[in-house]
Amino acid sequence: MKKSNKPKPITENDSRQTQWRLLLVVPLSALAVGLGYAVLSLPSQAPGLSKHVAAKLETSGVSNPVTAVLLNFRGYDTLLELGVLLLALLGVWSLGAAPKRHEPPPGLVLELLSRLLVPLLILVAGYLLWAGAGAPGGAFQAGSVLATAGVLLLLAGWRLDSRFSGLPLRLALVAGLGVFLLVAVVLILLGGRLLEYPPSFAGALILLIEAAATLSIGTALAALFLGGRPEKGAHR
Amino acid sequence: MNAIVGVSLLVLTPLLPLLLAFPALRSRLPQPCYIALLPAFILLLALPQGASIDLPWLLLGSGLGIDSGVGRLLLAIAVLLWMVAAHLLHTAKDEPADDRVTSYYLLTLAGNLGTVLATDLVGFFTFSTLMGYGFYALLVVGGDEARWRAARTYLVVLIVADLMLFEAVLIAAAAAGGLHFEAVCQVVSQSTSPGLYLSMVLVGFALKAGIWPLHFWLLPLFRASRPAVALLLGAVPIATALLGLVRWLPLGEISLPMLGLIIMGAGVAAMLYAILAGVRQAQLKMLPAYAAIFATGVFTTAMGAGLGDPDAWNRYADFAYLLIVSLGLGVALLVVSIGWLQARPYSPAMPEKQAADSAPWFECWLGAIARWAVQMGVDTLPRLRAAWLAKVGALWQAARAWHRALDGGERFLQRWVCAVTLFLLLGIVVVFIA
Amino acid sequence: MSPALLYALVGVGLFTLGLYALIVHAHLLRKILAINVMASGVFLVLVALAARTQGTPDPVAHAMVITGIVVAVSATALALALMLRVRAATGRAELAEEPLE
Amino acid sequence: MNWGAALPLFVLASSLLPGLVIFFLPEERVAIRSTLNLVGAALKLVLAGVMVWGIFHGSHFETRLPLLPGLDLLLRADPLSMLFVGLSSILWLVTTVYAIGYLEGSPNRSRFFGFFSLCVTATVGVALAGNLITFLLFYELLTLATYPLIVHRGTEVARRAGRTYLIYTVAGGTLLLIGTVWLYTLAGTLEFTPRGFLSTLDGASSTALVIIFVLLIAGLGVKAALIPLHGWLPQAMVAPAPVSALLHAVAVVKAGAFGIVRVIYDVYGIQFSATLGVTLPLAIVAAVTIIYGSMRALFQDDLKRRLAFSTVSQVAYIVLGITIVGPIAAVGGLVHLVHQGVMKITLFFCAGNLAETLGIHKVSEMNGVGRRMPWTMAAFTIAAFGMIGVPPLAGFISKWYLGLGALDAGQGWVIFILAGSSLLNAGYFLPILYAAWFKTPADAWPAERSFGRRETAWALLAPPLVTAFLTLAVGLLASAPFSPLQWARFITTLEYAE
Amino acid sequence: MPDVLLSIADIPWGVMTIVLPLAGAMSSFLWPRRALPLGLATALAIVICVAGLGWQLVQQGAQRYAVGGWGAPLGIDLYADGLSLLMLMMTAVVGLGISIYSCGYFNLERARYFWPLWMFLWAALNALFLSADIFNLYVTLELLGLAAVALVALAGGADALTGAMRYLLVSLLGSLCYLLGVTLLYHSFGSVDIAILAERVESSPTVWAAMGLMITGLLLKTALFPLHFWLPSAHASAPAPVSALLSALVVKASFYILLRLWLELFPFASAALAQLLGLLGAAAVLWGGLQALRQTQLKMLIAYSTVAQLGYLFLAFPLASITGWTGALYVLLSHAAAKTAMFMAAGNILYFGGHDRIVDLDRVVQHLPLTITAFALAGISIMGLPPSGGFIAKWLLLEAAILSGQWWWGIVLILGGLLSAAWVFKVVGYAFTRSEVPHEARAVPAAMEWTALLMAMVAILLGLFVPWLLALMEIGLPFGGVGSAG
Repeated sequence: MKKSNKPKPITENDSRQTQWRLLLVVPLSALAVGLGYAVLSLPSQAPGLSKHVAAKLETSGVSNPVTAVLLNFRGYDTLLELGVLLLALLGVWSLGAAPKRHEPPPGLVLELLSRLLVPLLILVAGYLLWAGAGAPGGAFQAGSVLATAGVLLLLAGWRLDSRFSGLPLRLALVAGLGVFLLVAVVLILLGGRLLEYPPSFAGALILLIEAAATLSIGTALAALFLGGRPEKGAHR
Repeated sequence: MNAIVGVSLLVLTPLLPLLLAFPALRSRLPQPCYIALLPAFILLLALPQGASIDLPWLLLGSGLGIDSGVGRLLLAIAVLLWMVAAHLLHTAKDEPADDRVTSYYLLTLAGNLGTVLATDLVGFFTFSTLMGYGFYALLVVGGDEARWRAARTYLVVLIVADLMLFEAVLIAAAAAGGLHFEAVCQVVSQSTSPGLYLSMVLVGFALKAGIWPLHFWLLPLFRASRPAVALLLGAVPIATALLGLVRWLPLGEISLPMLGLIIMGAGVAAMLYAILAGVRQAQLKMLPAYAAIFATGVFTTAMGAGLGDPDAWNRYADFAYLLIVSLGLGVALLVVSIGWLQARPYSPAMPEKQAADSAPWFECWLGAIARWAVQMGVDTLPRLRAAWLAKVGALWQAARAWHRALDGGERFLQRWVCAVTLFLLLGIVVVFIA
Repeated sequence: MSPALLYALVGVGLFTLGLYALIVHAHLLRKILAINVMASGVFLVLVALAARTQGTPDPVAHAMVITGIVVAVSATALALALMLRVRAATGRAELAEEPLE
Repeated sequence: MNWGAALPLFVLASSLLPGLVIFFLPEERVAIRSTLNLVGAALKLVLAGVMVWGIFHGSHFETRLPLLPGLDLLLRADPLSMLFVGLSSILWLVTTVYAIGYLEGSPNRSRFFGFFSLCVTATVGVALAGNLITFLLFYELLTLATYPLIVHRGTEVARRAGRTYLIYTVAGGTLLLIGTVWLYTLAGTLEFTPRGFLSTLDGASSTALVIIFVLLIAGLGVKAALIPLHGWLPQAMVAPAPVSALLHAVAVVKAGAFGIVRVIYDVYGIQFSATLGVTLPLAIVAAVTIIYGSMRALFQDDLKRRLAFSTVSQVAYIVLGITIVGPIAAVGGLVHLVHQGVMKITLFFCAGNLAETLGIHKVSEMNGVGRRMPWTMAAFTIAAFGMIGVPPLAGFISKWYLGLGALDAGQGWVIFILAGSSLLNAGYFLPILYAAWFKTPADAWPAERSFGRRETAWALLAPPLVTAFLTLAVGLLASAPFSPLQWARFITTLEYAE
Repeated sequence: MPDVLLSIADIPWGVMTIVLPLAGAMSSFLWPRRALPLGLATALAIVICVAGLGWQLVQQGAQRYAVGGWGAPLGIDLYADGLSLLMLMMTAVVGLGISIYSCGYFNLERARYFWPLWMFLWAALNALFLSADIFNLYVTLELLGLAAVALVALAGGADALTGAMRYLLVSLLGSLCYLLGVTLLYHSFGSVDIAILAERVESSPTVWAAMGLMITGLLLKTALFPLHFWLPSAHASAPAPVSALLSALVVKASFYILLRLWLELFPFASAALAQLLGLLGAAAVLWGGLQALRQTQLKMLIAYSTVAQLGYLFLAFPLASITGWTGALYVLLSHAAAKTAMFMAAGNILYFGGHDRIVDLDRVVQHLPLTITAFALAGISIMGLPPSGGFIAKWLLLEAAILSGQWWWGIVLILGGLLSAAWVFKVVGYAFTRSEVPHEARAVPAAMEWTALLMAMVAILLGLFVPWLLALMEIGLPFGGVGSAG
């Protein structure tokens, strides 16, 4: 493997690229025009699926159409997508331990603020999760809010206790996908199809799945923020 | 009963020598050379009325046979000669016969007897070839440079002659269904254009018999070979060749005056040459050679006459055989007597000069072929092939330009900007092509 | 021209701009950002065109966008982490322009 | 179970299975390996005999396995294929004995014998192939299985030879493939049928058919070492003697020649190819090859190279015999398929003996070797005379029928080709014999190994003697029933039966 | 609950092939110490499920499965026909082989991440091959891409990381283009279900744009020349099993989507486009072959041959006949097996001698007879010599080319075969050269050598069981027409 590690002088690099920029504008604009034309030539009336959704909404267990689509009609997508999230985290962890960053100990403001905000954020997350059934909101929104709490803690220098950084953390991460999958399989075993909720239970099941998902999403995003596998026992 | 005996004897006559030729098989026997002659001898004594056997499974359907008349005569002569030769071989003071000589002797013997007994072209051809190569070995074995040279000439003659005869046999077989002498002769005599066959046969056997002017190989051989071999030389190749002529040519059935004249002319010339050269010849030892040439000349004349005038031939046909016989006998006597006259031991060392000038034009001819072959064979094609191989085989080691091109291409592609630009262009093309 | 289409066109523009940036910038962080811009462009088109239905806008498109966003976020996170490692390994946050032989 | 359907498979398996087992045998298990080989070879011989007998009495042996929709993996025993099967199974047995003796104590023997058995399997497969795609399959398998044997020695020369071999054969196989597919798209079938299946096609595509013919023949000509595709053969002589003997003298080149016969007889049909006008050019190519190969052989001092070039020349006889359109010449060509194999394998065995026992590789080192190794040289002599075409040996019969057929078909020029080649054969064989028998031996051989009383190991001595005897026998008993000649007649009667 | 117990006939095997690897991924992530047994168990289970699905399809023909019971257009459908079945089987076989191989290959530290990632990738593949919904396909594509990238990066080191980075950017770009295409299609026809779209779609500027975007995006992911720039570095620098599954499976996934869309959604695609694809394929065959021939590193060589082999797949587009498609599919299958074997062999060689410089191969190869045998057998299939899957593929494509009168594609095919023959023998030749014992050598676990050999055998056997495979492929007539690919 012979490979030159020395970085090129930036100027030469740029000069090479300036030529390209000039060349690029033409095809790019052509592409833009083409795509724009394609968009404009769409029928003005969308043959969307809102009617179907509206028709099936009451049997879906939730009253918010987006949540219904997300967790019921196209729940399969969501399941896989939770997988994507977990996968990304796995990938980040597989790259190695989180880089050590030694920032100065956070000031008093951040200290207090975090102590104040975190519970509030968790509360908000809970509300969003609950509201998702009927109004805009849901697992993802809640999860991201939860994640911000986590990030805030991390910025404030908190680290997960080594007692929790092992299996418990992994459990929390897996929970969303796990519960989702479990429900799906159990439904199959009960003679239904994959993710075919019995209408009577649909609401409860969806809420259960969403709760687990929220937890996982929040943890995962926060863990991703670390940029690596959490090293053991760094606790303040 | 009688038939079985006859058949077995017939088969054994050539077969026994052939078997005995293997050293392992005769290691116990006292006098293999004589024992090998036994079946033929018995055949002569026991079967005055002759016998014949047909062997359809042998070769291309062959057979052996002997008639009461000429066949017996020839066989008798052959046996006689071979006995003498065997005697000479074993009593030769200068060159005691070692194992190999015996083997070659027996091989040649088998071939010779076979030719006498053969009833069809292929059989005759086979045995004569066996005889030829065996005799070559007999000539060469344990010899010196001069003998090798002479023998090599003989070998070339042999090969060429055999080739011609082979062609002749082919032509005959293509024309006639069977291969028996009678059938072939009939067909040839009836065919409109026997020229090719006749010429092939004539030239082929003339070569083998050393008929003037194709005698060039004869002299050096006589000069170089030991008495026993010289004796056989007269009997084996020459006599057999003449026999072949008689057997293969439709003599007495076809009339070709012109060819007959030519042949007669050749015969006469041969006789004259033999006389003159023989007289001029100082060496006593060479006399048999000229005698042989003379005799063949006589025979040729007769044959020419026969070709010219069939009836004459039919009348005097038997004399032809007599002639052959006498030739064999005469040469044999000459050789023996000379060998006896020459009190001084035979000196193998010959004057190199004579050996050299006896080197015939055949060798130059071979050389010419060889040079030509070198020209076309060794030079042109392999060079082409080598060039081609170089192209194909070493394409990647050799072609630097390709390397640079490929390198450049790959680097160009790996550069992100270019790559994605390509992607973009492709996308646009696809968008607008569709 | 309805606002939906306008937004959609803006989305297309974002997509193209992101592509342009992706091409011209060597630094990995910029490339990653460019990808994100492209992604936002696509989502914008997706969600904007959903408004063409009368009454409530098409919820399916919204769901798709949410899914897409999560995927994009995850991918971006992985990309950033990877970029850090590349920088640590090669000493620069750019892709080798020479072929790796 | 149905024996008719199973026998061809058994014939294949009798060499395939031992080969596969042998691959995994550790190097030092000589006994097991040898027994496996010999048992397999003997078994194959027996099975082949059974099939010959069966076919002669009109029973059919045919195995069909679906390969592609509309295309089967078809193994079928017809007289022509049995000619080749018989040849290769007999010679395999002999060569196995020889190889065991030859490679005694040399490394990588398991590999060698494994691939050796694979080669024979491929050869028999080529022989039994009932349609062109099956033929192609085994033909390529033969290429692959031969390559390791050529490079077996592992020297630089060997690798170069191997590369050359591959360049030629892979290219040839590719041409064959193109031709085959094209043919399939035209005819819709590839199954060998007596007197061909193309004559029924409309004449409109005759140019296409000619092109396909050229493709196929070129692909096969590589292995048959027709000029100018013969370049690999002399180089392949770096392989161990058994390889040169069985494969390059018999299996590989014969596979090519056999394929040409198949294409002309059972794909195109002799009459149809004659009407297409493709036979005469091919005959001329063969003639040129005959002469040229002999020419080159004249000037090789390396014994094996000389033999290799003589192979080039001799194998072309087969093609010549086929392309002289006529039943008699066909007999000559077909019978030469066997005869040349027997004679040439003898010669290679003897060459191997000389190399193994005395370290002789060059003709110029052979002076007087006849006294040191009389039996070996006797065998060599017989085979050499056979090659020259001296009666009553095998070569004579072939040449006889070739010549006769040429006259019969009114192509007299062939006679002169035959005569010339005989002359040249004599030109490059007789000096060897002369030197071996009559010249005085050099004081010391290059690298002599002593084998006690015997002139060499029995395993090395017996095979050439056997094959030399065969050379004599097939010539002498040519007219006996079940002789190769009779079998060839049998085949041609089928092909020319109108 | 009417019947709690399901009879074997109506177990949704297809769904299981998706659920199982996901479960396996999670469990092996939760208990990294038991990752290996968990992974192996899952692999076996998946194979069984695929077999079950195959049996189901043979019994009942092509199947459509409405997830959540809603059905298209509202819900997501899974669709299994012969094509997807073959892809699943290929994935199962290769996946099983790779799972066994990895047991010996990875140390504990790497294994604890390899297994969950690999299971995710497997799940993504199965989901992709079963999906009938273009948006769902997008999600699976992303899942696939991220898993693949993470696996490449698993090797560590500058090359692997750079390769992974480039790969990630490319795959994101590709899937974004694809997604934009999906968007346009959805908004012009109001569904993302392939079947429904196939009914509604008609030629319009929007559809063209969508097609262009999707095809280019997928081409980028399939690494068709000249968009292969990312592939060699990624595939060559990854760990051997990963390279194997990248070459064998991942690139094929995007090709599979392309094939589906081409066959079902874009029947009106102009012939010019088909010719263009064929042209690029031809270029890929030649370029990849040439590049492979002049590589000095074994894995790099194999990676370039992947580029070439992918080119073959696109030769089928201009031919556009059932025979042609079958041929392409056969290239796909046999290449999967053969290339897996090759990368495994290369992995063994690296593992044993610590390098894969081709010129120094002899000292290694001598001691790994099984490995080199595997390589040689795989090579036979790659260069398309009989008897092997590669040969059948070559045969079918050649036949299709001649039948359609476009013989020049046949010539490309032949040249490609010769090129690959050249490099295969260039490598194999070293197996026979004498050489001294290597200084540093590490014993290769038997499992690794044997799996390589077995995969190679699969590639060979593919050439002998054609009719059965073709019969499977004709379930649901993915290529339209009346079955028989004769």
